[in-house]
Amino acid sequence: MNVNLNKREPVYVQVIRHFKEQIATRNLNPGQEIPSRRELANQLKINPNTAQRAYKEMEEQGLIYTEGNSPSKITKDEKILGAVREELIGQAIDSFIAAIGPIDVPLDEVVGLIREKYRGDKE
Amino acid sequence: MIEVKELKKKFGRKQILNGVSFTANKGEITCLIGINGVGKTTILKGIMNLTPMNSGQIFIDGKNLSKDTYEKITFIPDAITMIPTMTIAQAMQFMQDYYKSWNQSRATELLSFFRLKQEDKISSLSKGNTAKVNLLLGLALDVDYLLMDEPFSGIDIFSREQIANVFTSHLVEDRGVIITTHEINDIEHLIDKVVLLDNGIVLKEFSTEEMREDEGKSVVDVMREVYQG
Amino acid sequence: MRYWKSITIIIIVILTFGVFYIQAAIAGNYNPEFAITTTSGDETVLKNLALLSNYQVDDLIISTEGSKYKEDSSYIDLIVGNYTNPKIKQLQGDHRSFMRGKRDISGLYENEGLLAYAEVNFELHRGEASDFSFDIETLDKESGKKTAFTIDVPEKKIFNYVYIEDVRVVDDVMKVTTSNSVKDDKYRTGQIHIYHFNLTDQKLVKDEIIEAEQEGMDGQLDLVRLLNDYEELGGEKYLAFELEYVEDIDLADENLHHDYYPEYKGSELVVYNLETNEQEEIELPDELQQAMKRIDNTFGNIYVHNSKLHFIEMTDTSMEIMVYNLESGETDSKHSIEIPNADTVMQMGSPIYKIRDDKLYVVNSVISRDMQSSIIAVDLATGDKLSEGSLEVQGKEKDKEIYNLHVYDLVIE
Amino acid sequence: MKSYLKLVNFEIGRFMKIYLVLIGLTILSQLIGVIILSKSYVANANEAIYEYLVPFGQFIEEYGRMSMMSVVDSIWFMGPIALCAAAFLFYIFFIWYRDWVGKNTFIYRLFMLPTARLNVLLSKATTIFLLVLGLVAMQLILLPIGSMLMKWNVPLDFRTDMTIREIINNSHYLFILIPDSFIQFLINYGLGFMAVFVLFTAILFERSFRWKGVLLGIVYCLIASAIFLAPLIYEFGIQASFFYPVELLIIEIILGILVIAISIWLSKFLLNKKVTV
Repeated sequence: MNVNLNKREPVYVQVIRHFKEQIATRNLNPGQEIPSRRELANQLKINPNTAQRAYKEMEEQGLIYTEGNSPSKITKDEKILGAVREELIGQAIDSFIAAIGPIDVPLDEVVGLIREKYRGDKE
Repeated sequence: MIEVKELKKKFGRKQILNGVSFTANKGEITCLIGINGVGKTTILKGIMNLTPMNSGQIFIDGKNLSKDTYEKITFIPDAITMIPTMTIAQAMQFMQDYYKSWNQSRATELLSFFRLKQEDKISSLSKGNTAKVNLLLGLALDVDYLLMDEPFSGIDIFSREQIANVFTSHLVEDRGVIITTHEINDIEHLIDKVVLLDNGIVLKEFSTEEMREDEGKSVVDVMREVYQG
Repeated sequence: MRYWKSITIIIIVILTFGVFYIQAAIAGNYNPEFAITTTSGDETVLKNLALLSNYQVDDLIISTEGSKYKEDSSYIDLIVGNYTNPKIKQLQGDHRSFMRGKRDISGLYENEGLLAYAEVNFELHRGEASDFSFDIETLDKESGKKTAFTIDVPEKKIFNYVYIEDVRVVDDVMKVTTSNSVKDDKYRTGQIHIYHFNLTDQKLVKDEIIEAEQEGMDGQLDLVRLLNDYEELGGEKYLAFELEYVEDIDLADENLHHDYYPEYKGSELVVYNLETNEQEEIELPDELQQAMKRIDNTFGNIYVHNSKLHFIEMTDTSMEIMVYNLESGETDSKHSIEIPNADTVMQMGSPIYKIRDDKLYVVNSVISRDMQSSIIAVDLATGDKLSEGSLEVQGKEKDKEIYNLHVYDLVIE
Repeated sequence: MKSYLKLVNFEIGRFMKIYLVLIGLTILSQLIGVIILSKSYVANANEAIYEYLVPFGQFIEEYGRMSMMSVVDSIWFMGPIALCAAAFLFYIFFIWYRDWVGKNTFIYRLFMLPTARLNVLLSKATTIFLLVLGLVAMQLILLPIGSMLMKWNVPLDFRTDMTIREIINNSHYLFILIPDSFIQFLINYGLGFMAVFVLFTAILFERSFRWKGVLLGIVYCLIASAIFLAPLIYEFGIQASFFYPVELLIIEIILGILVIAISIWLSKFLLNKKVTV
């Protein structure tokens, strides 16, 4: 797990985002165990308190759950998982549009280009 | 909680500390930042009663420092505080002799974590390894508070990484840590709280996450603002 | 055992010092034990004799009973000087408060009812003494009443020093004999003064100088000496002074070597009657004049006892005693006592004399093992040798080689 | 108490190497001295008697008999003792300053031990005291060995045998180290102990106030000496002769204890409130 953290955004926010990405890309599967907060802190070289905060936040959002004393796991709730996926797609498209917007390209051309690129990438 | 109130200290004619106050909580890593010679080490020494203050007060969990406090708080200076002719094993034996809070199993763990050989003489160790032994001797004490003076200065990159790992491990967890540094980059994500010092006073005291969240500023941003603005 | 080094050191220290000091305690003194033994004559005479002596570094007292080493001589004793005159010691025991700071036996006077002390006080400035004054204290032994007063020494500016030789009290008048050195006096070494203090009025009533009526001898007066026993604190009626004359020399003579010591010419005797306050020059018979001259050159002494002068002279084979009666002005008796090893006596150091109850006791000041008769007691009335004694080494050290024993005083109880 | 004992042991361990060297040097020098002096005396005697035909009696008269005194007064014997004395005088300072020197300042560790800092001082003083006594004890053991060596080397007629106590009592410096009476022993080493505590206090003054502390330390030494010597100065300087010897002894003992107590109290204050590592 390698993450480039930036220094101006709260670390816990960056950690959560990182988790969402992993979930959306299915690097983390529903029900999969996640590292303990200490392990996470160590892996990301962040303060354990921050890792703790990120986990707490994710638990509140229902991204992860904890049963008794066992390690936390990624939620199996398809609704939440779907929402995460949608959120990420939405965010990506938002930023894409924000970037392409000022160039003033017609939508058809854009869609065509996307289709071409997208297929090329997939092959 | 360590409370430092209105510390003042003069060396000769130079007023090193001119009313320094801050607090450091248990379970948090507090970082004293300032250029060299600003009195960071003096503050740590003051907390440990290793140098007398001209005025001010220091409370550790609400109490003044006494000989028993040394079982609750420890100081890891920037150079090792053991006799160079001792082996690491002898140094650990020395600690075990005098401290009830010495945790030998943790010491053994640290030994393998740092890949040190206990039969080695301290004087024969590299700079990085000496710093690790120094850290080991402090960390293996079951104390509530750890004071570290420039733990990263003058050490090779790999040792730095190893030492940084310590801060994210159970070795530091739940303890209150005060570290001093003049260079924040490596550890910016590790620390909870920053105390910026200059000219013998505290310029700013803030929580790093709050600063990022509320103002979107990194520690370096704040430093730039405070020192140059 | 991580502590073995420390424990070894502690054990070695405790054992070594323990053995050393326990052995010392058990063995007592390692020094030889001495005892006075009577080799001939009356055994009872030497019974009340005690020799204050010194063996190696230790002080001891030797009597016929054996010897007793002085234990626990501390630094303080060493600094203070471990010798305190036994008479002073006895007085310190009896009158602890009055005797505080009084260590000079010459300044003491004692009779049945009175203890008196005189001391000369001075300021010391750059090695020069000045501002002499008398401190006089008395103690009424019965009532315990103390008096004290201070009087300046008359003409104190002309003296280099004022030293007390003797103190007597007669009818409430204290007579303090001092030897004074006069500042500008080139030729004479000093004056002997007798100061009279009225103890009731606390006043100086008289200042006399002892001097010969005429400068009878050829030559210069070199020294005036009090012959009375300094340890004798009272009782004598007369003070006797010997005035010594030396060859008349011109001190201004530049050719004179500074080491030059003028030749002794002879002595005169002046006697001071403490009751009448008269001083009188004694015309000694020729024989005694000669004896006096010899005594000054050899070992010998002149003693004042019971208003008599005792001339004691050691020769190679004998001890000569001549007694001159001050009351009658005549030679009372002459005795010659044979001493087989008088030569040894001479070699080993000057003898110590003591006269008590008409008995003369003589002890060598340095005693070696080979010495046969180092202690002699003589009846002054008859001139008979009463007894002769020697020191014997006793106990387990008997056959060991011993060092010389130094006797520094003789006490007769 | 436990920490104090451990610290004593620790301090002794730290000095052990130099200590063993001192002991070794002393043993070697003194025993070699006995052999060399004995042999040269015998050689001298042989030469005189057999070559120059000096009669035995005359030889003894001229040269005297060989005894332990000529050994004890020689450089072979005094040298190592002087060396040890100098070493310990030096060590009184070194035992403190070496903990401050260099980058590896062990004094941090000592002062952060969870025990009263005074124990650090007391353990250092005890170490010096114990090691000095150890050396003197060794001297006591060496004397009979030296005597024995001399007996083996010098024929009976040419030597004067002395007991250990005779040797000691005839030698001025041995007599100070090993006095005759136990009370004197206590006084001597009490004085030594007092001096160590006064010097320690002076050192702590220096460690607390640096240059100003040097001055304070010297002033403290002078004051302590003045307190202790006051009665003696009064007694002999002003020629007052006021006190009886026994009184003087008692006063000096009380003053000695007082000086030690003041020194310890001051040291404690400096260690807790003023000292800088």
